[in-house]
Amino acid sequence: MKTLSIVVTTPPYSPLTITAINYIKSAIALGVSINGVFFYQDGVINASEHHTIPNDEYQVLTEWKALNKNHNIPLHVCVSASEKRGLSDEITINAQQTTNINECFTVSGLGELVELSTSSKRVVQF
Amino acid sequence: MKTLSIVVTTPPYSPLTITAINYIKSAIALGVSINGVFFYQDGVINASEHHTIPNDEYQVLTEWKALNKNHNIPLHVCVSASEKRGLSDEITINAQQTTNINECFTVSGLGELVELSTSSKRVVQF
Amino acid sequence: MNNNTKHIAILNASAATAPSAKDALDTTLIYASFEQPISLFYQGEGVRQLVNNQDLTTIHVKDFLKTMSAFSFYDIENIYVCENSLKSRLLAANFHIENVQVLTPHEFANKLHEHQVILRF
Amino acid sequence: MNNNTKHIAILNASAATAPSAKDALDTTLIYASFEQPISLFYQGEGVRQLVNNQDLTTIHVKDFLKTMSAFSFYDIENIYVCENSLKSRLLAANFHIENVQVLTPHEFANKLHEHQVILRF
Amino acid sequence: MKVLHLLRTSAYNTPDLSECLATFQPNDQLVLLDDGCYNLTHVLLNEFIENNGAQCVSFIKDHATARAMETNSKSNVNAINLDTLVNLTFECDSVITWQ
Amino acid sequence: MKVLHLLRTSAYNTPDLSECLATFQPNDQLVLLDDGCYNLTHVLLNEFIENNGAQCVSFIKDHATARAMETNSKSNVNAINLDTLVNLTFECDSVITWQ
Repeated sequence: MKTLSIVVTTPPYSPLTITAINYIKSAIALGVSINGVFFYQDGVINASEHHTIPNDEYQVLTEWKALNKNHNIPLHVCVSASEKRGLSDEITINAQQTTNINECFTVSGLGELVELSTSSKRVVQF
Repeated sequence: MKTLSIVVTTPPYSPLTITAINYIKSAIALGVSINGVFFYQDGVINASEHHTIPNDEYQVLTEWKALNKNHNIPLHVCVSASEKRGLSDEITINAQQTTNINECFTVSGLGELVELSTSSKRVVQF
Repeated sequence: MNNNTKHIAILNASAATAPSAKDALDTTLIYASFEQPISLFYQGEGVRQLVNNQDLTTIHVKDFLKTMSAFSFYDIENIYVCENSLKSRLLAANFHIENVQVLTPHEFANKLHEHQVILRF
Repeated sequence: MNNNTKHIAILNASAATAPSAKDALDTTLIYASFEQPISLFYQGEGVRQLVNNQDLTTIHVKDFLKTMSAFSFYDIENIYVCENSLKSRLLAANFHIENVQVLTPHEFANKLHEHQVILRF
Repeated sequence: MKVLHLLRTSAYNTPDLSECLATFQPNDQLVLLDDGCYNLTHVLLNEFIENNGAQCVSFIKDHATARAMETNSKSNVNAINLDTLVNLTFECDSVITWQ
Repeated sequence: MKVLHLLRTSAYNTPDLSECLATFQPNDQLVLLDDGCYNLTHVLLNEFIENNGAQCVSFIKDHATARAMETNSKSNVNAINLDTLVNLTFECDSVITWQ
């Protein structure tokens, strides 16, 4: 069984992120099992609930959501990298607890990267 | 009259941003009038209401707020660069209109950069 | 807008695939639409923005380079490219827009020095 | 945690002042705390992380390099630096941590090839 | 062990290609993707190919086409797609991304 | 017109120093700040200083100290602080930031 984990460090507005998504899609089509995607550094911006990309451009968030929902790929965002960039699932707005991270993403610690590294045949950083 | 506008393109977690702040403080101390700071590219992350920096590290947001409040320096964040990074003063959470941009910052278009360029003796990009 | 017109230079240092290339173009068009005299400089990897026959749609990126054909509409006529940057990349002076002036590094530096505001992306 | 132990390499390519240097260190310490065999490689500008007498507090940056003195506590004993990267920067092998092994590019490449997971920051 | 090197930057902009080649060993594979395709005409890569042959170097065809590099390059490096890259990932023992 | 060049990156990592020097003219000023201080020992800068003298080059003292570069460098380039940099900003006619 070919298993793979992916580390994404590039933001949603970079073509480098499109490459990562297309690589994952190819891997799925070839029967590779994706154990998870770990978003680190600027990669965490992909998980932002509110980032907007013009309609006529590649919709990165839509693609990540589809990978999560249609292929059950866990999407982990690093908690410390997120907090540095204003992203959190525990923010308070108007005295209400809320989140600005899309629901398809799980806020995780770096320990999850260790788990993904040891449980997968290959780790590829994008 | 020495007038200056500053363009900041670096994020709050970069030492490059600390340099920009210290340069502005030096300019103020020397009697230079700062017409405004324009945050562009990753610079807009400085305006995030929710970005967190550990207590024992340099508090970039606190410094920007002080420059705005104590020295009346307008802090403009580029609207399109902000939206790409999930920052907006018109987001809807739980059916309520809200913002995730700190109140010391003004959401502006690139036209503001033109205004700052023409009204200042010098423009310095950081 | 105050009347103090400045000569603005946008120094392009990023390939077309870098997000900053689009930022530089947006900035250019805004200065132009506010009728500020603006010049474009392409140096280093920035020269790749001018190369003919690129097709960003192949990598699912919107082809914002097409917008550069509107430069003449915006009266953007000062477009300079560094000859050495082309040569070191084995690139011919074959561009997808008109009126690009290929300058020696010395001429390029001279032109750049005529501007009061210089932003580099 | 599953039992499939991997040999992990963190390849450091950024100077101490780059945010990614801190990210690399955080990642290193996590792998170590989960008792994964981990090796550190310093190449290119990354070698600057090891240079003695730096003082990041001068530029108001928290001196995270001090944390590197905890490497022995975490049993991180494989610390390699590329000799050519030092030489081309005119840097002496004068480091602020112990047990750093200066390797020729060939030895450096050999060691790197012993690892199944390689992350570069 | 056999390493798959993914190069995503231009050697005109970063030292990544040079640092990558410094760690390259005979059984390794080098794939140029994204801006790494700009290296197809770079002297460092061409010297490497002269000394080691072109069979250990590939580039992603779409990534080169997007950058008008496919026609610019005269080297006989393999044009591959992402499916081939996925297969290479498992044929090699580990991956280093130079970006 | 006199240009103030602010160099914030290391020539070991980016082509900024080389692109900066290509546009440099006799009355210009070059200030190394942030990682630009790493250039104090770089061959490109030292060649430039040999040909043009050290009086048109400065570095921010604190930025060099933080990086242990002040003692490493043997060039007699001016150590300045940010106040001096602000003054230079107005003594020159325009500013280019290389970062």
